Amino acid sequence: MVVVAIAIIRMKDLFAVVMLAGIYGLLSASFFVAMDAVDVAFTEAAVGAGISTLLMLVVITMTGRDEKATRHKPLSALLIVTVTGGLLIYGTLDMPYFGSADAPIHNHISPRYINDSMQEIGVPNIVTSVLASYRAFDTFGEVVVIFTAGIGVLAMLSVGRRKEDDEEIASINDSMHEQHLVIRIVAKMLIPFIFLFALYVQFHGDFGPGGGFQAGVIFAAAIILYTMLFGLSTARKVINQTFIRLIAAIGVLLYGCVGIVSLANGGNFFDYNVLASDAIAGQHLGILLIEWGVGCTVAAVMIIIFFNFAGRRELYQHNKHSQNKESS
Amino acid sequence: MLMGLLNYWIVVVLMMSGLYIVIAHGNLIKKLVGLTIFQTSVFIFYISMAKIEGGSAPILADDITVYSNPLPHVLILTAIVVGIATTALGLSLVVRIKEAYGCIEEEEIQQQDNDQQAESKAEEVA
Amino acid sequence: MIAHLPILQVIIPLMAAPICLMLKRTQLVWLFSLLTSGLAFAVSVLLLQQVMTSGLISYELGGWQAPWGIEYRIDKLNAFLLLIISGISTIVLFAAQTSIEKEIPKDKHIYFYVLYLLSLTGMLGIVATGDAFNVFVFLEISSLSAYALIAMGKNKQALWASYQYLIMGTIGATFILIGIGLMYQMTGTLNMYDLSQRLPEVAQSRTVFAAFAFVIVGVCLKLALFPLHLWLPNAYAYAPSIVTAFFAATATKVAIYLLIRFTFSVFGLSFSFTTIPLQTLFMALGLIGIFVASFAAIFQSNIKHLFAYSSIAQIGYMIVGFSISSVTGLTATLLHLFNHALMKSAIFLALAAVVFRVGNVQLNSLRGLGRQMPLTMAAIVLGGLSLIGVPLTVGFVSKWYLLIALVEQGWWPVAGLILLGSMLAVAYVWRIVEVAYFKEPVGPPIKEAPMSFLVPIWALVIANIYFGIDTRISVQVAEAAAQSLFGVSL
Amino acid sequence: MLIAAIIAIFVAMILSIFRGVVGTTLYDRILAVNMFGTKTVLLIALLGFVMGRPEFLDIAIVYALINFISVIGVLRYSDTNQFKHTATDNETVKKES
Amino acid sequence: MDIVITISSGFFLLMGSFLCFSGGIGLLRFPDFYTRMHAVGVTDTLGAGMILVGLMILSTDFLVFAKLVMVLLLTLLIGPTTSHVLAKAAFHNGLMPRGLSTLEQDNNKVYSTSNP
Repeated sequence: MVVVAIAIIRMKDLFAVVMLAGIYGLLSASFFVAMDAVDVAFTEAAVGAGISTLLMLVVITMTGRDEKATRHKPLSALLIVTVTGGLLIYGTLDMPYFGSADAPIHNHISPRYINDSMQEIGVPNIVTSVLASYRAFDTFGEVVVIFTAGIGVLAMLSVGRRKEDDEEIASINDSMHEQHLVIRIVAKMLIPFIFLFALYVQFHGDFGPGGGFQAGVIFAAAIILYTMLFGLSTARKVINQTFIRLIAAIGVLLYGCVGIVSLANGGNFFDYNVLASDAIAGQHLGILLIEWGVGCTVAAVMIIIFFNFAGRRELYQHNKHSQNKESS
Repeated sequence: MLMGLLNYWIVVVLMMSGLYIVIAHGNLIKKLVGLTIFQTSVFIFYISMAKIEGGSAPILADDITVYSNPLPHVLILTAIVVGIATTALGLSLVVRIKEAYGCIEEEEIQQQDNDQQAESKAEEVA
Repeated sequence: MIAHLPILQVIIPLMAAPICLMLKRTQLVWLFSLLTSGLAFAVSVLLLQQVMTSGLISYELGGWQAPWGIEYRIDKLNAFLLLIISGISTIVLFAAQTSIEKEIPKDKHIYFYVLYLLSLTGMLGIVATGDAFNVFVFLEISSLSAYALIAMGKNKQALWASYQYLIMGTIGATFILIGIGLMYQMTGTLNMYDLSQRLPEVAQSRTVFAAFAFVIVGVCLKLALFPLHLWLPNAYAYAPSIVTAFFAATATKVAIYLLIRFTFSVFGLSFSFTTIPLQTLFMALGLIGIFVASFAAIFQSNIKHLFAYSSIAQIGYMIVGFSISSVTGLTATLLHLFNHALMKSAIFLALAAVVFRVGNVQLNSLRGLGRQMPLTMAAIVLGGLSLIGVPLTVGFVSKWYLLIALVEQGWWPVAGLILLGSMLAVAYVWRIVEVAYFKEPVGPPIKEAPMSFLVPIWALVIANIYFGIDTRISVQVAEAAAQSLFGVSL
Repeated sequence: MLIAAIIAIFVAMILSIFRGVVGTTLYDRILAVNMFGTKTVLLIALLGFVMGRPEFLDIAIVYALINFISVIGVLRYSDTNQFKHTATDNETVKKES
Repeated sequence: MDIVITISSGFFLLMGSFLCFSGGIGLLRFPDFYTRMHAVGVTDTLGAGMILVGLMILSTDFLVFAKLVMVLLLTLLIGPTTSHVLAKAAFHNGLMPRGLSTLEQDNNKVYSTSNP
């Protein structure tokens, strides 16, 4: 990993940098697996190696791929970095050793999660029970963060669609698709399978790695695949912007409403015990609902982000195209 | 001591290379890549804390007694989401900057801004 | 419902944001967000009342006990901050509709309100929570929406300012994350109260020192404390005016709150101020910040830039008060928090009105505006007087307390420097007065700002003067909050 | 046996990283990333068996999918003029050969 | 029965890892892009398949078996497809195989006329 990181520092070609960043994401995900953090690995693979690499690529096609050799401030930067790094290493000196079982973090709070969560919540995947019940509010915050990002991207990049563009873009796309025959067929076979798998991940989150967030990302990935191969305008016909915005909002609302209903039933916010007559059943219901909320929002926002980037890109291409025409 | 902390030290080196990219490089996209690396390294740091020798993934099963700590996993799940949100927003800013300034190098942008400020100052004098 | 006030405080604006997205007409969205913000304000008033009478409120989210679940912990300090934030937000929102009409394209108005509410949520969430990691999450909500809001400014510099802010802000947030990680490593808990109980056991270790350093540096990045302030002037100057008014009054306050919370409550007074030379360090940085920023302010030609630098200087005052680490010093800081929020939001709202009528805020386009927009310019001047610290304004009250605190400790030279710093404020405020009142107007005649601006501006200005004369309420609350902080940690 | 396979795959991963870093052409890098992805899938499947938690296979499936999608994405977006194989790239190839 | 399982799975795993390893070597050592791709494309698919089959023999649970089958199908489907697309894209964008680079000019001409 150090090698990759240093290679990224040295590399001038942005494209290569992005590819290496993708490798870095995969590497860290494998590391997470080795460290038993399966849920995290799941997410990191989908996000770090998948979505963010794709987004960066789209941007690079718009901005050009070479980094200019500019005057850096390597000395001052190096100084800052050394000081910070030195401080961190200094800080690690008194830390409990890696993997030792008597470190404070393994003895203060987490034993309760490990030992009692089965009785209190009844979900085998401890990560899910902590995520969705003990620290449900953090997860709510997380959903809101991703919602904010979606709105932010919309606010910055959304373009009004103009009719006359469509034809031209469609023709560009058609010429491109001639070459993509094989992938298109393979993708057509794969996409239903991906949807199915996303649903599986959504519902299986209680028992194994997975959950709303991961399912949302996978679902969005399938749509993105479709968009890449069949063109943005086709994909937009299937899922239009207003609709997807609505879904994102509904996800957040669904999550919040679970909390509000529990308020109304006399418990605290996000107290699932009061949702059903039986505490365990209530927990199950609560977790199921909020996972759906997370899934909806994440999938919707990822699609929004991708659509807007791709839309900008087409606009950009179109402008360039017409400029070329004018100049020639 | 060496073996016990080596893992953390490597993570520190990774974090710092990420931070170095952010501070030292002028290309906006590369800065964002650096930011991603910085954040990912912090995630690795958290996850390393959670590991217990001989532990297993925190999914309850009958024949396993030692589990790794699930709490850092939860925190990092949240943090990853935050990370991708930041990256997406940052990239959309880069796109807009490219459209407005025509370039994505820190220095050129600074240059253009300074020019403009000088112009407005000159107008004021006149 | 009274028992659920702490969570309602955050959840009301949060839930309102996605609902806004579903409403069709922007008029409706505006009314709705105004209503939401007003509700949040009402809740915060009730909360403050409750805290003042019955003391600390703890609310366990999800019904899980504190170190296992997330806890909302409202004491006097948070309640005070909640009141400031939601109050300012409500007043600013009054003027929002008119102001953004000219500055933001029509089809993005809805996004503006959604992001505004989310940003409000983030700040309220940071202040209300009692869980270290939850702070990080809500910090990111507020900063992400802040980046997007700033980027909505009409100049292209807004984009660049926002990008710089994004990089700095994310580095800051990641530093805080590292700090929280190190603390968690040593104590095994994330709850702030629990942390404060468990940290003293391991206070001597180098890890805790590093954790402290990272949290402080991270917060200071957000705070725009002197050497780390570079992102702030541009971000404030190029954001839509209404956003500037909101952020100048609240965003840095939240960061100050975090600083106070972490040093006083989490790490504890004895650790923060005896183990580490924090006092001298912050005192020095605060003073340098006051002078550098004030000087920079004098030479700005864009008035928004000018007041942004003045904000950095005011942060310097707060840090000086904070670094005294006595009850009076902290009271001064808290008072200045409140007062600065009042005056800066008044000034920036007035500037928003100027932008609405004139189109920009370059110093020379303000020529003769004192006669054309008398009420607006009068508000700016009164706000400026308050910044200087003229008696009968709020600025005087907080500076007075700051001086008392310094004299109590016998630090005469510092007190002198503070007075000198106020003189610099005179210089930059005078430049505006000179241009606005003693130069002949140029260009076409300009009308006074519409009522939707004047009402909130003058509400703020009157509050400025009222709290400058009748100091009982604000001083009482600030003192109580400061005392409770020292009570906890001593 | 599983351990031996893990080591072999690990070595192959390292080799592909080197190819990714050295690169020379764009497509070499894409190839390296692709191979790296497949190797990761195998590695995770094997790790799951070694640790006795075969639930990990879910992750392997996701990796395979993501790998596919990202390679398609790369190719789709490298098809624009910006990524036409440039003259300088060809020169380096010539030099090498 | 046990011994049969162990031996057969061991065989598959070893073969698979050998193939992967040689693929890695090929990726690093071969002279140009197309040969490298050949090395990776061929060994990867077969090697991955072999390792997965080896694991399948080891698996006891039906669900695990099913998932392995799924992974196998995916790799079989995806591996060749990506290789195909990659090669096509590389060629389409003007990267010449080694040895053909001298004919570059001609080839480009032919290419541009045959493909509008």
